Amino acid sequence: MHDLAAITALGGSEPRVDTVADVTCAEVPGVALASVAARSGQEAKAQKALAKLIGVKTPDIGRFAGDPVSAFWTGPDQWMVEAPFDSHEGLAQQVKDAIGDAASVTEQTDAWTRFDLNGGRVLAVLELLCPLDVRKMAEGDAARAAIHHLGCFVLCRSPGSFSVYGPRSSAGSLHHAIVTAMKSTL
Amino acid sequence: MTQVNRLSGGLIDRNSTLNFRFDNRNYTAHPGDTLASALLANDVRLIGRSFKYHRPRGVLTAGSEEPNGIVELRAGNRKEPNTRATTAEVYEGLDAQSQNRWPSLKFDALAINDRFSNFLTAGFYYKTFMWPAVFWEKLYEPIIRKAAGLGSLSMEDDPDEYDKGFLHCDLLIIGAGPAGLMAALTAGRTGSDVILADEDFALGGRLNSESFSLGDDSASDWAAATVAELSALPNVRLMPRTTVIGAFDHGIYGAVERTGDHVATLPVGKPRQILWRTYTKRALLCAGATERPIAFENNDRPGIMLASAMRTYANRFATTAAQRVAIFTNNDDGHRTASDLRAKGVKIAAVIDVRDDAPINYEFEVLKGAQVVDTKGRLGLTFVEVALADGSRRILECGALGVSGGWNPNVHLTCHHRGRPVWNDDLAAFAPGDDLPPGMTVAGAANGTLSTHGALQSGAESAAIALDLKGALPDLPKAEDAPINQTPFWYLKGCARAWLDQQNDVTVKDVKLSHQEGFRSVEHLKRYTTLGMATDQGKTSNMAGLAIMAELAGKSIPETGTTIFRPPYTPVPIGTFAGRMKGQDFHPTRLTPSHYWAKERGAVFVEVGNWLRAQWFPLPGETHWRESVDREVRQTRASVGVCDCTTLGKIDVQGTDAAAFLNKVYCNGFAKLAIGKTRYGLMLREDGMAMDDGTAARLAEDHFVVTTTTANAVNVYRHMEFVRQCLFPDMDVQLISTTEAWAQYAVAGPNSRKLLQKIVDPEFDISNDAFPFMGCGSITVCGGLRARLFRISFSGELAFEIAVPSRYGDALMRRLMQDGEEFDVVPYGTEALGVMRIEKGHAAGNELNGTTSALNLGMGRMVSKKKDSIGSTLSEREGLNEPDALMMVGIKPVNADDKITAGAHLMDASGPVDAKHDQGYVTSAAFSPSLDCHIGLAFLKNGGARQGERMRLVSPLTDVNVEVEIVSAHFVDPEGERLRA
Amino acid sequence: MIIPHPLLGPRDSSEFVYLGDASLIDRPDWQAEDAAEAFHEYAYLRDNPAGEHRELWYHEGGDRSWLVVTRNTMTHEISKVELARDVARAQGRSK
Amino acid sequence: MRYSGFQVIKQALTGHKGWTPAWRDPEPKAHYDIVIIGGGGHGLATAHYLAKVYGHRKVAVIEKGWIGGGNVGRNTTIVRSNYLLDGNEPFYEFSLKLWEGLEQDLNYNAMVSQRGILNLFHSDGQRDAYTRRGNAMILNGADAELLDADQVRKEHPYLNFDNARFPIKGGLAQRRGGTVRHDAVAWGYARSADGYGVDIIQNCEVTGFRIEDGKCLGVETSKGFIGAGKIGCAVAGNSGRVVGMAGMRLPIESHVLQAFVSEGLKPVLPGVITFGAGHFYVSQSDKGGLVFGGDLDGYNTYAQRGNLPVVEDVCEGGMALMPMIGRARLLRMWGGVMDMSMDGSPIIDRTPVEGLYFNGGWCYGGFKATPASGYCFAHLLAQDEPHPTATAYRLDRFRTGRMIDEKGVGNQPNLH
Repeated sequence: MHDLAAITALGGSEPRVDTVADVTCAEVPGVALASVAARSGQEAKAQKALAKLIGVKTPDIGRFAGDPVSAFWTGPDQWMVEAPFDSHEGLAQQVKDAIGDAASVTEQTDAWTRFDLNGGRVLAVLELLCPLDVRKMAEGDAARAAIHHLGCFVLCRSPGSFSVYGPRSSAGSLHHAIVTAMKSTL
Repeated sequence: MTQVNRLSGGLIDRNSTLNFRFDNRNYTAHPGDTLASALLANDVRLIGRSFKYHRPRGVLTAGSEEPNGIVELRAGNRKEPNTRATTAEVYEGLDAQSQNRWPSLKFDALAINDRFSNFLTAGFYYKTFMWPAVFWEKLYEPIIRKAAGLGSLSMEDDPDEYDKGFLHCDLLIIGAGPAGLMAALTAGRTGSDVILADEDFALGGRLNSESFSLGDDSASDWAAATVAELSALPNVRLMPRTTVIGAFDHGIYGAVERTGDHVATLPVGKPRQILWRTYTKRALLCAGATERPIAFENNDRPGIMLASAMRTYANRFATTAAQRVAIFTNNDDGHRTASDLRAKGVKIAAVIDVRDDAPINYEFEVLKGAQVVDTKGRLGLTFVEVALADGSRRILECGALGVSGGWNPNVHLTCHHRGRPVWNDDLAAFAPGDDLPPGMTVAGAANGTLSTHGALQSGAESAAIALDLKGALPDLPKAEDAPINQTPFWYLKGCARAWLDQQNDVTVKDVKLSHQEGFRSVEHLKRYTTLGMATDQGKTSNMAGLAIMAELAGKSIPETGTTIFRPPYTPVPIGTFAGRMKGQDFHPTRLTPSHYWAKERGAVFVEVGNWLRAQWFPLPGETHWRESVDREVRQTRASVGVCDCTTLGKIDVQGTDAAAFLNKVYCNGFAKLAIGKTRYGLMLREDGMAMDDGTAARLAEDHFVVTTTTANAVNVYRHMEFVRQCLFPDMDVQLISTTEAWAQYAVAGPNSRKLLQKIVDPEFDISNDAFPFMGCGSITVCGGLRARLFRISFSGELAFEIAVPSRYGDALMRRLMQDGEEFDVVPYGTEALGVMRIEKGHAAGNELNGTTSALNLGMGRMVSKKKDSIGSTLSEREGLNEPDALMMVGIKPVNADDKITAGAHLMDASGPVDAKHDQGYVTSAAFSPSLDCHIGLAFLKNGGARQGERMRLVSPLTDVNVEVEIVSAHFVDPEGERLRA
Repeated sequence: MIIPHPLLGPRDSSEFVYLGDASLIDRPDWQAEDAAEAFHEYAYLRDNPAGEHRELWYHEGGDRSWLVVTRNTMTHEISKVELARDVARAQGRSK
Repeated sequence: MRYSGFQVIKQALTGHKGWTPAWRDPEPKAHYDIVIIGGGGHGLATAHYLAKVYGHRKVAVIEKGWIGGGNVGRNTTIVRSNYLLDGNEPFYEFSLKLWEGLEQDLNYNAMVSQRGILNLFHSDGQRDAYTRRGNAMILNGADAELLDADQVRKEHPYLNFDNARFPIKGGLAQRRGGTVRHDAVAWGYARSADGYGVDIIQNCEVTGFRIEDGKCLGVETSKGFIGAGKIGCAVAGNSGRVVGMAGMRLPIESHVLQAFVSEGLKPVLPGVITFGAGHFYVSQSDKGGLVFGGDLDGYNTYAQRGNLPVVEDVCEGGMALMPMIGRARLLRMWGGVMDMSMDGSPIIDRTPVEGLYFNGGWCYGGFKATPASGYCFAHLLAQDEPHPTATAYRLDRFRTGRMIDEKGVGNQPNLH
């Protein structure tokens, strides 16, 4: 086992948690990511293998599915696979082994930073952040959206509970935007 | 000071009293008052001065269409110029100042302009101030500029926060008057998602201004009850203090919510205003109508206002401009104002009605077929002169005159897609046309349905149609349904100084002159006279101007033209459109994986696009950046240096056609690149110019990692997706950015291999034989951490780039510094990076400036003729291949102490120095610690053949004129022995 | 503006990057006799119609699909949106 | 009638009865030596110089609406000659010199106000590029000054120096740049041309060209056929539409550029300022309004209106650069249709159709070019060869690879 210590996207050794009134924004570094893009002509095969990996049918457009390994749709015949970091640090390789030549797989774990938003006024907060009709988002919905000029993914875990994935290098700006919106809705 | 003009009743809260200041005098008001109503209650009629003649001004209206009653609200860095007193809510401690006057509102020196008004007619300035020529800028213009403008900015940063948000609904209802409320009720009860927005702080529109009843309730009570029901519906969002400012494409409406303008101070973090980008399937415009004045001599005195505004002040705000008032009208509505005021105990001098058949009234005198011909009162109305039907004159004493010239539907938003309103004879006004913005319908007075019953009904019906609702509509309360009864009357024949645009001082005379001089189209009229260009955008003046022009041209009004409107409906603070994106938050900031470590080291950072990169790492005692940079270069070339190059774009290219794909996007060949090897690639635009360069490393038969420059990462990725999806859709290739996933560091210098060998796990041999120049591969470091190693060099030294997952980047950098101590390792920043690449003659951003071809860059031969690649065909055009084409060269000063300036131009050693003799220009320059002099890269005509030539380097902009020698761009290790070592 | 994405439904145009006339899909054959002139017309000459216009938009802030949008340049009305990849294939482009 | 201070006083004392129309409103004649399509700034200027400099009096300007209703009536009024490339700089410097003598030339006060223009830079790369540009300007006989951050701060203390995301590192100033009362330019040229006998025919729309064996004989219009020896087309955003009637495709796309004006304010800005790290440029009009703008909306359009994202983008730039304008209110927004060329530079040239000449591709640089554009187009029409300062503006430069690409973004009009 290597001896290099990791830091979170916000630069801490421990994940950051902010609470404003009843809304909580929690940094979530404990997730591994890998992108899957079907090779041309092998879309069906790739879907099948991915379904096997996440244990459920591959998610449709704008959806995510699976547990503990899950996937969300990112583009035509493209998905992002999510898994717990501790058990799946080598996720890309594991996915590649599972899917083989049916798809191109790329490690994305540290390309993104994740913030989980929970609480009563979370919809009011998201309303200030992104153009998505968040009040209409149901459990299992996943959508790309620009937040503070940053390309993000917004996943609805359950009503009132969302995950936001944003580019890791801009974690500070994204976090600042979220917390500012939280205060704004007070 | 007591509120002498306070009347009974109204929608103000008399249980609490608010203190406010105007022009440094204290007054009192009640919650529910606007600044205008409060000032009138305190018998203050004079509020401002006009733009050009500095004529005394009072309030004309009771709403956002106000041209006259504008003030500077608040003080210090929150000073807010040109704020309408008629919409500003009074709060405890409100402080307002009159504007555009000196030394005081009552005694304004520039009121002298009024005396010279005959010389200052429309467009006079186009005809004079031309001689002598210099006087315009030296004398005339400064005077004009000083006099111009209305309120003043604080010149300090706006301390308030602004926000932006996004709303979605099935039906956006704009305006909460009778039509809007009824529409909301109709739609809301069916469960549709409804947003009801109104610019007023009290929902209800005219219902709050009228004395009649709806069913068994007073109009305002009915409004309140309806609002109460709506606010209980979860699917209805009520948005008072929210102005829908514009109708944009595809059902997007801009709405500005004033969340903090009605309070003295905001809690930290709360926005003053929010811009809501509202997405709606259908929109229903219920914006009501605006009463219009009549033009007659001196119709602009404080105390002269719209009759409907007078009624609003009496019924809603329980105040009047004076205890004795007269009404001048061409329609029945004016009579309603008279009886409402009389009911509140205000004396009615008379109702002057231009119609011979005007209705009689036993409560007050009605002068039929009469006209107001002039008025008196310097700072406020004292009496009006009336021409009676029999031609005789009569003087009426009054402190206020209500004018009612009929109503204009508020069609503004229907014009935002350049739609044109159509003329309606019954109204003698323009009503919405057929070419509305898609998805918009119009109801109530905005659609020309002026009666309350008509508004309620059309609101309900329009909502039902918009949402395609089945079933019965809600019952309508019984309401007045009076027909329109008016005789169009725009201005008094023969009047001259009769105001149309009261803020910009445009009079009937100016319109006549505009016509006389041939400025007869609406656009020419507006631009020549400035009619309708003031802060009210002519809401109360455009129609009369148009009507007069029509009469002069002997045409009908619709023949003469229409007045169309542009966003925003009312002016919006610039800060509101910016929201949070200001100061440090203007753009997101991207941090590299080694950022926190670099900060500890005291690095100086520089913005590179959105990235913050370490520019250099000063050591204690270093006083000038050059010391740090020179040291970083020397130490790297002498031993080993480390630089964070994560910001370079990285694109993962996979698929069975990956190599064929790269063959298309790069002008040089990639098909034969061996696995485990890296190759430099030059990417052209289709027009043959260099777009970007970088390296492609082949990790497997079907897997490449491509790098781009930091600046072009996004564009190159977009371009590659274009080539993949649009040009070669059947290629089996997949792309994804991995820029942020990996922390990538350049480890450069003769000892770079030794340093890396300390962290690369032993099973990986990185010796020169096993891992030669341009090699690449996946490895592990520090005991099993997955990593990638590339043997590429930007510095010209033996060098590697090593990449690990970003979260470990910080630790890896610390480890490299620690393990590198024995080699005296140095971290280097973008400055040293730049110096070393110039010493090596590598093109970068300054050379890849979008106007340079492969030929210019000295890479002409790289463009393969054996294959098709983007840009190859157009790169062969004659103009891009002329014999004296610019070629990249190196330059050195002949006198070693001379400095080379980037941006300087090259001229022949002797001969004239001008554009005609321009030979080229310097793109990059630096002091080279290795050569111990300044050096530069330049593009020089036919530069390939001019090595050894002496030339003159000139930069007249910075007073540089030195002799230079043209040399090879490869200043350091031209044979490239070091990087192969 | 709102672009009705064939896969994702209505999306704000600010998520997209505009390129230009969809004729940019029809890249000429580099080996053709008239390649030079064909590339000149391809790269530089435009119909620039006042009315229906087929144009390329890239969903950069979304699923990274290139789209061919048929939009009226007088009214901005969008009558059709297709995946550029399908259009390219339909026009005979392959590898 | 000659305009002067004396005239203004005389008329004031005699009830303004003597003012006559600034230009006649004639019916079209059957034939003219030269017909100019487009009664905008460029078309009217062309007529003025044709008559005054080249002695052509049998000239008509035909305009489908009202003169000056196009971009000359809807721009941000900036004039400057701060260009980089040899193909451009001499032309724009010629234009600036013509601006400097315009009032006397036209006997009309267009309020040419040389209050200076300042292009801010925020990185070393930008400074190097501006240095090269400033040198090119000086070498071409124009004026330029490089200011460091302290000098900029001294002149513009209200800019954001202390909390800037992209700190101001300096600026390139052209003191002779400034603003002009845009409408007056159209009116002044029209009045002058009319005085030389040029017919200005409004509400006359071109519906087609009469072309016989490769030669253009005249234009079909809503007021009938008008014969012409030569026809000059100067219709900016409508270039594609009009020239299309002659069967030509152009290296031009039509895009919308939005512009904005604030409520009237007491003077705060001395000159023109452009932000180098965002899309924002601003000046203050003599009436007190802040006149500002930014980037194109970016999509092909002929609709003279834009959308919210660009409005927000521009105001974000404004607030980032000068946070003092947060409480100034945006009063009006409008859009102009720009004839965006493939290299960002204009075209003044013959066309393949004999007798038909083209002037267009001005992108958003059209207003400042008005005098030189008119002068050079008149020169081309009168002498059948390009004016010395406009030799690079050839229609075939894209075929030959001689683009004039100031920004270096290639054949994508919306990036210029």
